Amino acid sequence: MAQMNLIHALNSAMDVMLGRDPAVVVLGEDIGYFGGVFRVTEGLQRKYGEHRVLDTPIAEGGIIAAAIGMGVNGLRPVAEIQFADYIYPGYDQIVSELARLRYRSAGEFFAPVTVRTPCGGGIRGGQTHSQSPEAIFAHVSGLKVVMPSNPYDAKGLLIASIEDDDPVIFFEPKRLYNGPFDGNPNQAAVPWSAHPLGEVPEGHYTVPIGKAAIARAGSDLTIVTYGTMVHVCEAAARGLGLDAEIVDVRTMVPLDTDTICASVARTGRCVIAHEATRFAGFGAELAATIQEQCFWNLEAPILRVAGWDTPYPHAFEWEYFPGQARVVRALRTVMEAG
Amino acid sequence: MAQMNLIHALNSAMDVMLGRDPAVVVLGEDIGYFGGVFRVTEGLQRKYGEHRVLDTPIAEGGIIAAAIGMGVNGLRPVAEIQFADYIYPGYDQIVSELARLRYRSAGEFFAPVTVRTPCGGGIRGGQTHSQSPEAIFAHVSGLKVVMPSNPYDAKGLLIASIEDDDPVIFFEPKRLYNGPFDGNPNQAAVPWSAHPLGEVPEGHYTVPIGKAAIARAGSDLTIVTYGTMVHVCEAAARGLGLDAEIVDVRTMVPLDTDTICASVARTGRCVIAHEATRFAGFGAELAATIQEQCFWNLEAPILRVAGWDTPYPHAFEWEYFPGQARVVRALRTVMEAG
Amino acid sequence: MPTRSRLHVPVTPARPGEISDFSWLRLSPAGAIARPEPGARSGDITFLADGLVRVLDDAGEAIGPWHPHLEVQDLQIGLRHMLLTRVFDDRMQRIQRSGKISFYMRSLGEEAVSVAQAQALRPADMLFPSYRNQGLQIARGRPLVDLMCQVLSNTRDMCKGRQLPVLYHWREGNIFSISGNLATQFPQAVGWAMAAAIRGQDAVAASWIGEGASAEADFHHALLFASVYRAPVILNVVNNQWAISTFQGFAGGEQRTFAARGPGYGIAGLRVDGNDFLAVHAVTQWAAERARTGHGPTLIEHVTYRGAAHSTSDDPARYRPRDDYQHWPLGDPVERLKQHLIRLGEWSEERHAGLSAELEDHVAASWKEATRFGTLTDPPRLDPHLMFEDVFREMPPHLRRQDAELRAERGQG
Amino acid sequence: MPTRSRLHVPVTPARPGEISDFSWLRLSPAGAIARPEPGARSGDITFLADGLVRVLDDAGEAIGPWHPHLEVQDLQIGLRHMLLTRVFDDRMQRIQRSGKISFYMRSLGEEAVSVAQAQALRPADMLFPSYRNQGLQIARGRPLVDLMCQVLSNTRDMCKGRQLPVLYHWREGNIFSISGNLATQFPQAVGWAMAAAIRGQDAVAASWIGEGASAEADFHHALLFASVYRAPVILNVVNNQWAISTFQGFAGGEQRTFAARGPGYGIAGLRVDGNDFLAVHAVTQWAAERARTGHGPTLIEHVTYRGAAHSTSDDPARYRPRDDYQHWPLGDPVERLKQHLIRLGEWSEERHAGLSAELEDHVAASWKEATRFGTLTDPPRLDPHLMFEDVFREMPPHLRRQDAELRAERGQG
Ligand SMILES: Cc1ncc(C[n+]2csc(CCOP(=O)(O)OP(=O)(O)O)c2C)c(N)n1
Ligand SMILES: Cc1ncc(C[n+]2csc(CCOP(=O)(O)OP(=O)(O)O)c2C)c(N)n1
Ligand SMILES: [Mg+2]
Ligand SMILES: [Mg+2]
Repeated sequence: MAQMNLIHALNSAMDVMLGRDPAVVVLGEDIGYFGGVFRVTEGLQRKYGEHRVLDTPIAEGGIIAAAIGMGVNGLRPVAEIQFADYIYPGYDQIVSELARLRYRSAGEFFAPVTVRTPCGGGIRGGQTHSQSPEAIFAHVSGLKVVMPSNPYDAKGLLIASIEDDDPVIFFEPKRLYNGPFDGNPNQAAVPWSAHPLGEVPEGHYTVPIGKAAIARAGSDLTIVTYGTMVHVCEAAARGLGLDAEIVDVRTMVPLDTDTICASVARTGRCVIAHEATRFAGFGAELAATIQEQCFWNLEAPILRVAGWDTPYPHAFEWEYFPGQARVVRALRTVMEAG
Repeated sequence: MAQMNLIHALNSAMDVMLGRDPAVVVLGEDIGYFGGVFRVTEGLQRKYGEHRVLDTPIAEGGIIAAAIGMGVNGLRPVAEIQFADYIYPGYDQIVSELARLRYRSAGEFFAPVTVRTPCGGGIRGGQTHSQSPEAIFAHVSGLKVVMPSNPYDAKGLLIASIEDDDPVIFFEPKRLYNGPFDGNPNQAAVPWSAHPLGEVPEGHYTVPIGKAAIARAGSDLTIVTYGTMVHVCEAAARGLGLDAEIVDVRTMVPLDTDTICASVARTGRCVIAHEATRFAGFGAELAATIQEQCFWNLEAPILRVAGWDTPYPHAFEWEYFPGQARVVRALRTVMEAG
Repeated sequence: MPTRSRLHVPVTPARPGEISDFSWLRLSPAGAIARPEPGARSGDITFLADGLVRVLDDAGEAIGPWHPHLEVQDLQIGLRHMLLTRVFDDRMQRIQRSGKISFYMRSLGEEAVSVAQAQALRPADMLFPSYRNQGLQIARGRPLVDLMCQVLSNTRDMCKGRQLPVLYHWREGNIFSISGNLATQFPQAVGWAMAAAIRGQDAVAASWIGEGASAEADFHHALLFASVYRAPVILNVVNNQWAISTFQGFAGGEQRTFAARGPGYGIAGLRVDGNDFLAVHAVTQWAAERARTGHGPTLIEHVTYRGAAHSTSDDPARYRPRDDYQHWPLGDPVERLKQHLIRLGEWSEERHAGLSAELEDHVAASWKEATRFGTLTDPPRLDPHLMFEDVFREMPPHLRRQDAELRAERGQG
Repeated sequence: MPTRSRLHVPVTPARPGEISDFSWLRLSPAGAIARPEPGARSGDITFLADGLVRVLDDAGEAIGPWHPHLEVQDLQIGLRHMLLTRVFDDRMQRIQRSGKISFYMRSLGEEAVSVAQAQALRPADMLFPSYRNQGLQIARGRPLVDLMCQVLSNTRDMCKGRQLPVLYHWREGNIFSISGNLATQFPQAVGWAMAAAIRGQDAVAASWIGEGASAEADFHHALLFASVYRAPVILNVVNNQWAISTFQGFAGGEQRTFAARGPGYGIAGLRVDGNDFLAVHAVTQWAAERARTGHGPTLIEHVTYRGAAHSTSDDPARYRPRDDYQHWPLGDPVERLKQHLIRLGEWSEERHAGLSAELEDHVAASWKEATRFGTLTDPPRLDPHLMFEDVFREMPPHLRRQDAELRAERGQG
């Protein structure tokens, strides 16, 4: 066991897999010699060479396409998109090709590509360094979609993703890279070493794709969330003195509806929270599914807490971000209803 | 008034606007000399010339980008993407640019682009000529998203879209081009001339963006749907002898939640239907919003009827398509619940 | 001197009712273009992008430095495969008219591109085709029945009913799955080739794209990545002059050849008479040797003509002169190879007629065999529940639920 | 002869701790490249894509056919604008360190590109810049206070707090809004130019992209559409050798110049010494005349060097020799124009020092003025409810609801 922040945990996952499996290659913009703009691939090229850890042209569409071709030829590429906000030029290759190749070739061809990309706000990145586009991938049949909320899960899920023969879009909430951010920018930063899930095994292990985690057991209501918002919601519920059950979704596809709905069926109340814009966001799928499966147990409408339906503005970061205040209002409303 | 099918109605909308406003230009693949693969732009180049109606290279990203630049320089471009399945190469320009230009420039620049594209299945087009990707546009702040279900609305909404200073993604359910398809492929095709909404004024008129329509008033339950599914749902409810209220959403963004929720609050039961894949589809947003706003009126869980979460398969078109049988099962379940 | 620019609109030389015009087409005589070493620096061989490599002259004689000196038997096999492609296409077209299949796309006039290239490459070389490369399948020996079952979406369809007709794949034959989305396979081929270089495989990748589709971003991605990593790949632009209704000028062919894009990216670019079996074979061999010896990618523009409609959904009489193909200056690839073989004394009109008849029979017999496994209208039919497989390697819970729902809907639940 | 290819990885000439090496850089002497007529056929002037247009020689003399013979006053204004850009950049960089702004990007060493080009174009010409073209704003007379207020996201921010620092726009100045997404503006500029041609406007568009960003699909879209419709546009690749940590070889610059992409698409491509004010001015004038007279687009590669870090978030010492810029063979654009003016007898070290001091004062005074409208840390602050405006022309109901929610959250409801 070692203390790792999210960056180290992700780096360790790739290090372990590059070491174990000669088919694993890592590619992306600035990820080789430089080690990535967030240093997630630091040291990997030095250790595994320029043919295993490749700097690429600035062409996200080309990166995904090349990774698909490599995957078809037996490699297991891990492609980094520098910011999730820049994944759109690769969207066609992801949606039309990566997601559909196994299907259209009846299983004869597939490309086991993992696409890693930092998402989310809270770093003063403005509208093009803060987006959370998970919903537009979750809607695409054939993709697995993952977002960890802590170093332990991050490493285990990334190894599971790399080993998975299906394509995985792996979102990294960048505001969590260095510590479990609770939504309050004015509070001193907390390091991962102060968090139990900052304890990470050095070697190989996996966290299964398709399983949600109970981040906190509780009985007053269920909060269904993922990524940075896990920590924001924990702090908000704590502040209210609520015994909330917090379900960390971890993988949007396949979605662990059993765990989620079992919790809501028990508590009868539910708040859903994510950083992404609200309208047609992933929270909509969660709410739609939960109301369908838990209708007779629900004592109050399910509320969604999310980013506003605007681009992510530079100057109003903390008015935009769905921080504790917004979560608290929803929790109160749901607890008071009925 | 004239009898028009959906193709004629759309053609007439562009004809009217090209005639009224010299800033309107139409561009896309095969749309000029040839008149488009579905003949929606037939005759327009002959009438308005090669500088108003432009054939383009096969590059959806380039088409959208060029349209944005034209829009910034005072034109009002109507860009056709030959099939919605091919819109993804233009997704970055739509999401990162078209949707955000007004916002990031604080209103100083904008591009009043309308993107027309045929969507939906039912024409044996297989997985790359049948998709319904409206959800991935509805989630993007800054885009208006429209899908008509009949010739009258199509013309009025397309004129409204072209006149709108905001970007509009305009989906055309291609299975409706020639007639109001009820989901039964074995039944003789019905022409639009047999439908009241096949009566279309020849000149200029608009149908407002942001307003849903009550396609059929009723009191047993509310069916919220759009596009081809409006007709499938009507037939299914009729077959069951249900007095269903059918809300034709018409514009996904901005969404007319008032009309939708007023109906559900009254009927207490709701089924949502669309052709797109179910998971994280637009139906999720509808269900999430309706359960939130109508919770205390609901007598049964809201059910979604949709395409399966697979690519659209060529050989199994009618097992894939959410036809009357699937709608009927949902209607029954919702009516029997509680 | 005008002080205002005016939007230029590419010129389409002849529309319906007009007389065909190919005077704009830049040709070189057979044998006129030099053949550099396959290892030549791309900067030193830019002339290849503007000329037109041709081996067969108008009399059917093979001449010049690109003459590949193939065995007669190989030429006869090439002729057979081109003719089989054509007979197969014609039959499928007729069958589509009859309603037994939903859609078809012919490669009339472009048979040399696929057949000669497949012959010039090795079986381990990986092919990333477009939808108009059925000749690759045929030249690599794919049983016609397999292709027909795909076109039928029947119980032996390699795609399990999931793809439109003609979007084949063949794993054992090293032919990649065809996408309905244009151009996407081009940079994937480059990625495959990069992996081959990383893994030290002695194989090259080849891909094909229409001149119309070369406008897509993926064309650029392919050239760029191939150039940067010097990938062992052959990138083919099949310039058949038309993209559905749109003339190649709209893809940028009016100002410069498509082959010239190559040198722009620092890779070899080469323009070849795509209806000349020998020339296509020769340049492919050259490009393959270039790739195999570590000298990187080649972009080949095949100058040819789409003799038929775009697909069975298309009617070219709406946008080009009905007899346009008859005026195409580069002739018919089957006819030209046939004349060459006759000139060599290795073929005759009688043998040709015999071969045609044999292939017609073969296609007819294959069709009979294929329809035993079902057609659009007749059983047996694929199990619709196959629809839920292969979305993922293992079916996740939500698809199992939907599968069950469909069973209920179909009264099987 | 190897029988297997090996993945080639572009070479970065010098890494930290190594000695700078620019021996690979292909230069032409000043005055060496011919100047064709601006209406020349693109196919006849491909030499422009491989050479390097230079006017100022090592001694500061202006020579050769591209000598633009500018008025002395224009040269002095050019020098002033370049120097102002630099002084502004330096000040903003220091201020970022102090925490008053969140982020900044300098253009050190690349000032000639923006300033000379803005000067060579007309006010009605529309500019589509990248984030390293602040010189365009300055040369077009934008008050520094406006730029500073944007960088501060304060109450006079032209972007109303919505954009990262340096992503300016200026409608009245005909300078387009800058996107955080690389390359997207390039084909938009072409669309703008197409509209200008459609509307018969006597204006051209110009756009700038980094050599790294030229790898994006939009670069290809821009070249293609510009070529097909012969759009009146000037497409500039600013090759400053680096894209964050990545050397230009990874964008394809190892095999061929970026200018050479132009001729590949049948458009004029021209490579210029980007640190030579006179050369940049001359080629821009040439390209503008070409565009205005209906001869279509030009791709210009500006060979320059990114003297500073990529941004305030970057530390180039991690990936290149600390003193790399000192070894750059094309020198410093400010210094070179200054020497030229001194040689003409129209400038002196004293006047230069005086100008520097004046500009420092101007920048300091502007900063003082700008901060009156608020900083990151000090009021006044923009109203956060501006966040909901301009998503659409009119605020739709769901945004009005969210606006109200935010008011409630902030205790204003
Ligand atoms: C991304 C995308 N855009 C548009 C289409 C529709 N489409 C199918 S084939 C075609 C024309 C392609 O022409 P070309 O590339 O020249 O190939 P050819 O048909 O001539 O072989 C078009 C526009 C598509 N399949 N994919
Ligand atoms: C689509 C996209 N991908 C990646 C980035 C991240 N990024 C910002 S600047 C940059 C380097 C650009 O280098 P270059 O184009 O050479 O311009 P320079 O910074 O040298 O002026 C990168 C990779 C981005 N902003 N947008
Ligand atoms: Mg073609
Ligand atoms: Mg650069």
